Amino acid sequence: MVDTVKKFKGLSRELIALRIANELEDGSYVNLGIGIPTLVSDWIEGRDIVLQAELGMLNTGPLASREDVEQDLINASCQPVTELPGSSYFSENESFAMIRGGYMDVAVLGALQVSEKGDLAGWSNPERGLPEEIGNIGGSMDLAVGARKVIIAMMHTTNDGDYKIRKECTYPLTAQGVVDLIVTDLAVIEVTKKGLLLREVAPGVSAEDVQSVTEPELIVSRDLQEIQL
Amino acid sequence: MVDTVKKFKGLSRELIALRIANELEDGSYVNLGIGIPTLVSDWIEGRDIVLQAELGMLNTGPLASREDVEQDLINASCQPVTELPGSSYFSENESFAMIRGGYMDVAVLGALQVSEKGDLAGWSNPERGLPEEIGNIGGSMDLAVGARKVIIAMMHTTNDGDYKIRKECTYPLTAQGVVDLIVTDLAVIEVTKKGLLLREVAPGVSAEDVQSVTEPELIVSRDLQEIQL
Amino acid sequence: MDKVYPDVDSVIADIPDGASIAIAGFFTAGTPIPLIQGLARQGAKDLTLICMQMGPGNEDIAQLFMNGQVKKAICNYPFYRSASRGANSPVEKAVRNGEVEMEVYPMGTFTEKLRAAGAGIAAFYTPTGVGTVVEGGKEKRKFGNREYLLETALKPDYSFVYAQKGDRMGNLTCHKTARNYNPEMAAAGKITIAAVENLVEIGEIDGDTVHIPGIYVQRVVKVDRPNYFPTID
Amino acid sequence: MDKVYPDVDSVIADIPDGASIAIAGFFTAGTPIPLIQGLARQGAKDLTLICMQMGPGNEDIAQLFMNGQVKKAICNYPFYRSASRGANSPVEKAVRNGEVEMEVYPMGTFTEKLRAAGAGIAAFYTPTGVGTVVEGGKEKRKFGNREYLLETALKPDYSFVYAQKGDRMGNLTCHKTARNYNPEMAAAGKITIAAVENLVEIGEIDGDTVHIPGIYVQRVVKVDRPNYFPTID
Repeated sequence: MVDTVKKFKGLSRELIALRIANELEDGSYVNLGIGIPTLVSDWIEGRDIVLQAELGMLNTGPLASREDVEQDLINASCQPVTELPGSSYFSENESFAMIRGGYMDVAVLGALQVSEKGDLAGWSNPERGLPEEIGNIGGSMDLAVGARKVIIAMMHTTNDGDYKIRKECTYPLTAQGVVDLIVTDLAVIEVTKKGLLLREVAPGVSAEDVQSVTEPELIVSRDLQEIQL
Repeated sequence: MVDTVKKFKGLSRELIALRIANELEDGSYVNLGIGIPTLVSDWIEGRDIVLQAELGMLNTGPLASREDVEQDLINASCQPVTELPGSSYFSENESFAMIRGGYMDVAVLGALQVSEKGDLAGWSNPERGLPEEIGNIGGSMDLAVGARKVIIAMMHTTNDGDYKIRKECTYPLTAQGVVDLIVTDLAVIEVTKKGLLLREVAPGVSAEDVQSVTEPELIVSRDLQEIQL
Repeated sequence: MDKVYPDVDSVIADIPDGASIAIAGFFTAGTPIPLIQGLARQGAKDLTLICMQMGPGNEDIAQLFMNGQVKKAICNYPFYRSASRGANSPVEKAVRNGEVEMEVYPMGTFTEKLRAAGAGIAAFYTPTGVGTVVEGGKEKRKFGNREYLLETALKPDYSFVYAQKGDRMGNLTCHKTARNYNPEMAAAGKITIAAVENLVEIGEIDGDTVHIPGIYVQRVVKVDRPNYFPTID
Repeated sequence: MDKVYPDVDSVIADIPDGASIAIAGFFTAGTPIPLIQGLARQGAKDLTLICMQMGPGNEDIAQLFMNGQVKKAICNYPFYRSASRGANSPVEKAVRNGEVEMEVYPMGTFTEKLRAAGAGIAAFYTPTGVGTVVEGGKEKRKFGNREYLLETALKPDYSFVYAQKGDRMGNLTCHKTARNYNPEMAAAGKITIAAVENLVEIGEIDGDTVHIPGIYVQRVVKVDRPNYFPTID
């Protein structure tokens, strides 16, 4: 348990999204989950990256301005979006065939907790008090098991200062052992077979600072850098 | 074994097809197999019946005349066909989803043998001498298990005068217990739980004549009629 | 073939108490709202609703719960995102109070169960949900190095779908992201009812652009396009 | 994204000996003939071909057998209808002589195995083939009152597909019954190569009419439409 709330000042949600945008390779197909992941789209306009909207669209464009809103053109967060040259539409079933079939190069997802083994808990907060098997699963479980690479975008701790990066997840799992990279307001951490590798830290934040708000022991990279934006 | 070849003169292939066309209800979706079944299409022009071509088309029209041939518009027998108002195209996979999913009201199929239990053998003639699991299965197995009603169109005996309607099929099966109605050059026979019910005979052919070229014992309908064309 | 009914009330009149009904649409997009509203008027009870959402972005579904018409919900994203907003939602209340039974599936599994029903597939093995509460008592099996869950087909008595354009034979085309669940739910339903915004004559739709072949659609009704604005928070 | 290769030879240059290759097309319709002809020139050996037909209506496939390039064939309707014509066919001879291994599946099972591979489904239960030689050693299982066979996914190293129109990102549209196996084979292939009759710029294809989204297509090549006339007798 972390005893102080928000010990360190790190990146904004927008800059977490920017760091992730820099991680994406040109020519890749990417799905962005609800929350911080959605903000990644603001940083890739004009790049050679195709976004998927899981309800059945490839090459999703930027959010629609009020006068461009089409009821039949929304993203998975139910926001009105626009199309781009080369956009295509298909059924939800085809969309998840694509996701499970391994066609998403990267899924960027939010998380409530991530374990040092790469387990992801993101769909259900038990504090809401619903029966354990009931909640908004959405597309997260399929994306977590289907995407070639899973990047987590989240704040490093809860609003109460609790660990979100943990030895074991205590919340209901989305999937086991699927997370490849964790990008938070404080750090960029790679999930490796040997454990969590701390690769980058936010400006003004040390490796020790990050460790103090991370439950499992971090391996500090020999090439530890400040997060490059 | 029947010891004389072609004992009785019955209906032509075209009239077998006509009898089957009369069996089809308006408003139904129908798949026609290769051989005599294909001829049924000549008798339903203008009727409210939708034909499926199993490679991925609904509302298949008549065969194309030479000047109308389109390479991209063929039926399952690889014959150039035409389209009708309301024709639609889809993938082979969707086509068989439709077939297995129970959407074909009727499949009209050819057969090498049919048993009194409604077993169908139609895809492989062992006399060709290929390994038993190898041959042209085509769409027959899916159609046989998927269609709501299976009507067999065939000559009553082989060219050598052998039984085709048998106690047990001796050729490799297409499916078990699927046949509902058998229409041959000599008779219309319904497959019932109690056995084969002889409902209609060709002009000039008696129930005894039909029995003499049919291995299993036939139940003769109280309403036995001459085939109505 | 003419599958067109004169109005919403007649097209759903025979739906009995206890029926299972799949309702297409991703939150708002492609949802057959006039049919859901008709169902509220029609009054059938003890219904099993099979629908991705159960309220957020779709107040008309929530109304069916408030009317006490729903016995069971099979879904994917039933609640508002916000816990505080959810606490006041009739759907979430009904689930908390045990008045409604609810099954939740991952989105891909949910749609694949319907697809399997339409395609004559009894069951399938998916990697989604392994190691999670979704496992429940389901069979888990290894293929290659990976574990998969066995999920079975889900066949609704009725499916409600929405299309931008439909002809009298039931050939349908959908528009952009309003396609979503419509094709697979249309194929899954024993009786599929299509609400179409534009009813056209047979032959007006190019066969290469049909998204839902008419064979899957038993009834068609012309509706006015409902006006809605999305929100799921 | 620009997935266009300059010509057939370069688009298939890297296919190694021992590769499995799915080839779309129903006999003649929608078959990527220029890619098959290229494969004959390229010379890769010990190939596993996954294709509905193995000769009838498709002399170019038969040529691969005559070249000794084929180790195994996974198919549905491999032979001519006529036994006497078949007796003279190089494909049937190769099978009779045990020079080529062959697996034959019912048409729906054949395409569903490919669909499963593209859709991340490991295996599925189908009613087709129960009580026939197709059962082989497969698991048979009852769901409800009916028996089903377990069939597994089939993932090719390469898929060859054909489209009437394609853009540089690999979005494809097919024409009438030439669609057939193309969508599911495109999704199944680890590397999918599309031969397109009309190569267009990105944005020229209406997104609602795309039959094969570009995500499934890794390489695109412009070809001239081959001229063929169907016969399977």
